[in-house]
Amino acid sequence: MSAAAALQLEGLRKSFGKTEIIRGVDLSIAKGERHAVIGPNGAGKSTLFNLITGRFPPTGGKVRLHGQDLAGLAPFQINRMGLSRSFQITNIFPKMSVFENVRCSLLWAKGYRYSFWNMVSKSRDLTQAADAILEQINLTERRELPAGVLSYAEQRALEIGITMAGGADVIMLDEPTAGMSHSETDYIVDLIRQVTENKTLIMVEHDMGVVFGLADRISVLVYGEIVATGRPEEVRANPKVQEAYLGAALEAEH
Amino acid sequence: MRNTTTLGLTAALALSVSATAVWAENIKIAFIDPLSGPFASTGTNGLHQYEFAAQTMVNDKGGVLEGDMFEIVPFDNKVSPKESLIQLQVAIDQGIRFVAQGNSSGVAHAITEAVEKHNKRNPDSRVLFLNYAAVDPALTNDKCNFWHFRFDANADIKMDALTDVMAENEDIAKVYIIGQDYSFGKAVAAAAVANLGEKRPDIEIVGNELHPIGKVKDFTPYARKVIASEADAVITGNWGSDMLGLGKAIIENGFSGPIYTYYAAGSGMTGAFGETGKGAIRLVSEGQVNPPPTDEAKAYYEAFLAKYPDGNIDQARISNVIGMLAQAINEAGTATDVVAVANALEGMEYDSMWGTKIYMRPNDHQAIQNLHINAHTDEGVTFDYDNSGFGVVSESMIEMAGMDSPSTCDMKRP
Amino acid sequence: MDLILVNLIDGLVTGLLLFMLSAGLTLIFSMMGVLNFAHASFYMLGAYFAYQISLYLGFWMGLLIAPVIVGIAGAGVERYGLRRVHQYGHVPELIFTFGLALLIEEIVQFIWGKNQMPYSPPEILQFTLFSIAGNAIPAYKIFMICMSMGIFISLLFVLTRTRVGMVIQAALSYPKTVEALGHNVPLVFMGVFGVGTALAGVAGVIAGPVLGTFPGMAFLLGSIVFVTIVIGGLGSLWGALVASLLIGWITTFAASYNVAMADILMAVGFEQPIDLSESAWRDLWSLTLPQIGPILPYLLMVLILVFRPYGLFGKRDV
Amino acid sequence: MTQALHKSTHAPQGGITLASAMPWIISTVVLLVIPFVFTSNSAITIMNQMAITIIFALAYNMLLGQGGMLSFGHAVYMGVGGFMCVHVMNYVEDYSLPLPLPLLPVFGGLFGLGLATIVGSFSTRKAGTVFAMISLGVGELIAACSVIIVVFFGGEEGVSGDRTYGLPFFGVEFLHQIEVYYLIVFWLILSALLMYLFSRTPVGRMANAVRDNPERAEFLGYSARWVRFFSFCASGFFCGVAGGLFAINYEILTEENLNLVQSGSILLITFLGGVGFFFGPIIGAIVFTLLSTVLSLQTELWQLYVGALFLATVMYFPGGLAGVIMMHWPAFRLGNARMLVLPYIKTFIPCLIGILGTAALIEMIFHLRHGAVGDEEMTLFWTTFNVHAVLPWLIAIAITGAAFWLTRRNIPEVVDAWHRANSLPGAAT
Repeated sequence: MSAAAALQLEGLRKSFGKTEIIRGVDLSIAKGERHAVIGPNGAGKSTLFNLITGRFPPTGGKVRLHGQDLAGLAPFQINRMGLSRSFQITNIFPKMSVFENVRCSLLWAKGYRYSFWNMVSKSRDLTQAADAILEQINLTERRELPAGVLSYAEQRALEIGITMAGGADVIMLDEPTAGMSHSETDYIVDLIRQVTENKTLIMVEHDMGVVFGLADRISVLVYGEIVATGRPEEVRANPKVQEAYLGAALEAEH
Repeated sequence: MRNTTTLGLTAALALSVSATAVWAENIKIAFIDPLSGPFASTGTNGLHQYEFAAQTMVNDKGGVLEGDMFEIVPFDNKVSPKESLIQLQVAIDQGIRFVAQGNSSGVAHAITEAVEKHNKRNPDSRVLFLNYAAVDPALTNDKCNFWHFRFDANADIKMDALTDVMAENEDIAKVYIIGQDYSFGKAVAAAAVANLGEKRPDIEIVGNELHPIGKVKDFTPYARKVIASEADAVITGNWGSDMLGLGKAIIENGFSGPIYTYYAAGSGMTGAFGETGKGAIRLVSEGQVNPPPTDEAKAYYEAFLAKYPDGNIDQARISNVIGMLAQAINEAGTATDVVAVANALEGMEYDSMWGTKIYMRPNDHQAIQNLHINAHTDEGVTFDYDNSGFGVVSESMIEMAGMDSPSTCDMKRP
Repeated sequence: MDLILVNLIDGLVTGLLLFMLSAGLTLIFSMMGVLNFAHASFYMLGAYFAYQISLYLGFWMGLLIAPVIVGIAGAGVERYGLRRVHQYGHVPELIFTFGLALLIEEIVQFIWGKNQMPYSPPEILQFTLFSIAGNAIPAYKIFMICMSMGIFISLLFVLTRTRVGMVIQAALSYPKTVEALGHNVPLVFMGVFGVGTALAGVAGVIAGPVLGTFPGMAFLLGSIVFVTIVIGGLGSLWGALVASLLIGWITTFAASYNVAMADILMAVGFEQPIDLSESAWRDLWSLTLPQIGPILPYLLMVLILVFRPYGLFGKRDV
Repeated sequence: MTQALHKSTHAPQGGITLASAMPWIISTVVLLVIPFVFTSNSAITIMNQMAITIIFALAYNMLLGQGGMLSFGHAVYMGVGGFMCVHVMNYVEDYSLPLPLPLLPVFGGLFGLGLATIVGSFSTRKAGTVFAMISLGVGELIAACSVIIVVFFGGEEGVSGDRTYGLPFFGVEFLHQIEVYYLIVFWLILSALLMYLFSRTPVGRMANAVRDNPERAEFLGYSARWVRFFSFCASGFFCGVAGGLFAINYEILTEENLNLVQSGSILLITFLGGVGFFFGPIIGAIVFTLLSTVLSLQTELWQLYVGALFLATVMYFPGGLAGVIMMHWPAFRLGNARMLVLPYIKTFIPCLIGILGTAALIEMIFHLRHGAVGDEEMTLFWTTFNVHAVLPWLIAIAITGAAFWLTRRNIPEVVDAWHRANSLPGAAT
C-alpha cells in the first residue's frame, strides 16, 4: 500500500512553544502526482514543508517517503533518498557562477560524493549534464556570471534548476512564482511543467492561476489542518474551502 | 606572475640588508634580543648598556688591535627562536663573528645549537656566541659547546649562593618554593631543594609548586597558600610580570619574610615594587652596584646616567663581556679567527671594575665570579633603578661562587 | 575552612572584574554580532589613562575621567572604523578588531614605553580591612567588589527600568525587528559600543593597580573574556555574571589546592612507575592542579561548545 | 587519468591549457632561478621562511577563504606536524633507518592530518562562532600543553634535531641553506598545486557551496558538516607539511610554533593577502615575512606600521592585496590599463611620500621621547639631522602636508580615470 504513495504524512504535528502550528495533517501523495498545498497566510504551509524536509523536527506524527520513515534524518539524508526542495526566499550560492551552482547540485547524484581525487572540470559527463540543465532553464547565456547578479526571475529559475538537477523524484517547490510579473510567471510555470515530467511535485503557491494550471490535486491548509483535498474542480466546489479561503481569494482575483 | 615579481623585490631587499657586509671595518657584535614586543624594555636597556660599554671601554680608549673599533649591531628577535635563527643568519651574512644574546634560555638553546651546526658546516664563517644572561645550567653542561661562553652565573650557582646566605639566617625554618612552569622554574626549584637539604637539613620545605608561565592574572591564591603555610621565606625564579605579580601579591596579603629571587630589579620592576618591596625582596646577582665597588665603576655608572637618564645598569656583566672580548682579541691578535679568540677567552682571568675577578672556566665556558645578595631598598642607594629612589644594595658577597661546581660538559674542541 | 572563605572572596574579586569586561562584550557581541577582540585593549587603555590622570589629579579623578575617555574612544572606533567594515560582513569586522588590538598595544608602547607603570591604589585604601586566619584582606579588594557590584546593579537598572534599556534588550533578542520598528540602530550600536568599552575602561582603572599596568595586560586577559561570554551564553547578562564568577572561583580554587595527578591516578588503581624521570608519562604523573588552573576555562569552553553550543544561559547559537 | 586528460582538452571548461598552466610554469622557473640572483645566505633564509609561510597560509585559506571557517588556533596543526617531524628525525638518526630527508614532510602532513581528524570530528559540526571559539580553546589547550608535556614538546627550549642525519640523498647532504631551499621549493610547488587541485574537486567545490549557503548544500545531498570536516583535514595535512619543512629548515621547534601569536599572525597574513583568491595568501606571506624580517631591522616600531597597514587593509581593501590586484583585471581586459598609469603616478607617489613623511614624524617623536640624552642626531632616509632642532620638524611636516594635499587634489582624477578605464570603449565619453 505504501509503495503507491510517494509521500505520506500521518498525523503530523508541530508546536512552537505553546502554539500549535500544524495540528495533525494526514496526506498521501501518489507517484507522479502534481500536488499543490494552498491556504491563507499563516496557515502553516512553509512549516509543513520544513517538517517534511527535516528542517524542523516534528512534535508528533510521521513522514514517509516511498514508505520509509524520515524521522530523525538530516536534510542531506532525506535529499539522498530522492526528495529535493526549493525555498521561498531565493536560496542559491550567490558568489559562485551559475554553471557552478548547477554543477554542485549534480555532484552527489552523479556519485562523486566527498571525493578529492576527481577534478570536476575533467568530467565531461558532469559538464554536459550541467549545460543541459542550463539549456533547460534557459540560462546558458548567463553561464559564467556570479549567481548573485542574476535578475529575480532568473534566480528563481536557477533555484528550480538546482532543485531538480539532482534527479530527485519527489520535488517540493515553495512558492516558485512569488513576487513575479505575469510574463515571468508564465515562464516559470512552463519550466516547472517541463522539468517535473514523470516526477512527483509538491508545491506551495499563492497564485491560483498557477495552482489550477499545474496541479493534479490540491490540499487546502487552514490553521494547521487540511480542510479539503481533491481535484481542482472538487476543491473549488467545496463550500468549506470557499468559506475559509477560496472565496475571498477568487474574489480578489476577478 | 604577481607573486614572482614580489618575490624578486623581497630578495632585493634581503640583499640590500646583507650588502652592508661590504663596509666591515669595525669589529661587529650582533646583539640579538627583543627590541619589540613584551620583553622589549629589557632588550632595549641591554642594548644601551652594550653600546655604552663598547664606546666607553673600547672605542674611547683607542679600540683593539690596531685601532679597530667595536660596533654593536642590534637585531630584533622578538624573543622568538625562529626569528633569532633568521637574524643570526643575517648577522653571519653581514660578516659578524660575535653574537651576544641573553633573554630567554629557549632562544639561547636555539642559538647555541644553530651556531654549533653552522660552525661545523661552514668552517669559513665561524661565530662565537656570547651568552650574557641565559642561565639554564644545561647550556654549560649537557648542551655545552666550544663556541658558547656564559658570562652570567648559571641558575645552579646562583641558587648555591642564595642558599649559602639563607643557611646563615637562623630565623628561617620553613621555606616556600614557587616558580614558573618551565625548564628554568623547575631548575630553580630542584636546585633549591638540593642545596637546602645539604646545607640546612632542618629547614622544612613547606611548599614547592609551579604555576603556568605568563598566564596568571591574579597571584592572590598563590599568595594565600604561602601565608597559610607559615613559611619564613620564599624562593622564586620568576621574572617579568610574573615576578611583579607574585611578589606584590605575597607582600600585600600579609607576608613579612624575605623573598629570595633572581630577577626582581630594573626594567620598571624596581619602580613598580617601590615601598612595597622594601625589606622583602632579596636578589642574587653578579656585579655590585650599591655601594659602588670602585671609583671606576662609579664614574662609569655616572657617565651612563648622563647619557641615558632613564636607564639602569642592571646587568654589570655586559661590560664584562665587552672587556673580556676586547682582551681576548688583543691576546689572540686577531678578530677574524674566532677559534683563536675562543682559546684566548678560555681560562681568562679578568679584573672587572665591578670589584670582582672573573675566571672563564675552560672545561665548560662558565664564568666564575663573585656573587652578591642584594636587598631592594631606598637606603644607602647611590644609583637607584627606574628613577624611583629605590635600588639594590649588596648585603653579602660570595667570593668566586661555584668555582668548584661540577659540570657534565664534554667539550669538543675543533 | 577559613581558607575557603578567603578563596571565595578572592575568586569573587577576579570574577567580578571579569564580569565588568564580559558584560560590555556580551552586549556588543549579541547586538552587533562582533566578537570584539580589542575589548581587553580598552581595559588596558582605561588603566593607562587613569594612571596618567592620577599623576596630576589623583586616583579618584582618574576613576571618574578615564572611563569616559575610553568610552568616547570606543564610540569613535565604532563610528569611524567598525561601521565602515560592517558592510563587508562579520569576518572582516572581527579581523578589524583583531588588528585594532595589535595597534592599541603598539600605541600604548609608543606613548608609555614598555615598562610596567608604577600605578598603585590610593593611599586611603592601602590598609588591611580585616584578616581571616592571618590572611589579610586589603581594603582595596573590598572596594573593587563594591565598585563592580555597583556597576552591575546600575547596569541591571538601566537595562530593565529605562526605555533605552528596553530597546537594547529587545535588540539583543530580535536585532532585525528593532531596526524595523524605526529605532536608530546605528546610534544604539554606537552607544552600546561606547558604554561597553567604558565598562572595560572602569575595569582597567580599578584592576591596573593590583594586576599591574603593562603593555601585555590586554593580551593576558583578552581571550579569557571571550571564553567567559561563550560559556555564559551570548546575550545573557546573567550568563555573563555566572560564567565570570564561575571562572573566577575555578581559577582561584585550582590555584589554591595542590591536587596532584599522581594521587588521582593511584586512587583509580594505576601504579606509579618506579623511575619517574625515564617514563614517557612522567609529565602526567607530576601534574598538579595549580599548574593547569589558568587553562581550565578553555577546557570548560570546549566541552560546553561541544555539548551545548549556546552556552549555559544563552538562547541562541553562539 | 591519461584518458581523462585527453578527453578534457576538448571540454569547454576543463583540462590543462597553456594559459592555465602558465602561472605555474613561470613561478617554478622563477623559484628555481632566484637563488642565482640573490645568493646571500640571509636572502635564502628569508626565502625559505617565506616559502614555508606560503604553504601554511594557503592551507589556512583552505578553511578561511574556501570553506568560510575562521580558525583561531591553526598554528597547532603546523606545530604538531613539525614536532613530530623532529621526533621522527631523531628516531631515524638513532636507529639509522633509511628514510631520506625529502620525504620527512609527508610525516608532518600525516600527523597534522591525524590531529585535524580528531579535533575536526567535534569542531566542524557548526561553522561560524562555534567553530572559531572551539578552535581558540583547542589551540590554547595544546599551546598550554607544550610547556607542561615536556616529554613531547621539550618545554621552553623545544626539541631539536639534525637534518643531516642520514645518508646523502643523491649526493645532497643538506648542509647548506641552498640545498634546503630547493627541497622546500619542491614541496612548495607540490603542495600549492595539490591545494589548487583540491579546490577543483567535488569536495573542494562543495566547500565553497557550504561556505556560501550551508543549508542549500544540505538540500543538495551534502552534509555541511562532512564537507567542512574534509576541508579541515586537508588543511591540517598541508599545515603539517609546512611544519615538517619548518623542522627541516630550522631543525628546532618550540612553544612559539603553537601559540596564539602564531595562529593570529597566520590569520593576518592570509587576510592581508586576500582570502578571495587562491594566490592571495601567497602575496600575504611574502609581504608579511618581508615586513617582519627586513622592516624590523630598520625600525623598532615595525609592529606599529604592520598594525596600521593591516587596519587600513581591512577598512579600505577587504579583498586584501590580491583583491586590489584583481580589481584591475577588467581594465586590463578592456585594454584600458594604460589610462590609469599617469593618474596613479600623480596620486600614489605623493601619497607614498605622505605616508613615509608620517612615518618619519612618528620616528622623530619616538627618538625625541626615548632616545638617549645627548644623542640628538638621527638618520632617516639617508639624511642625518638633529631632532632637537626646529628645522627638520618643519621640513618633515611641510613635506608630509604638501604630499597629502597633492594626493587629495589628484584623487578625483584617479576616480575619473578608473571609470573611463572600466567602461567599454563605445560608452566612454
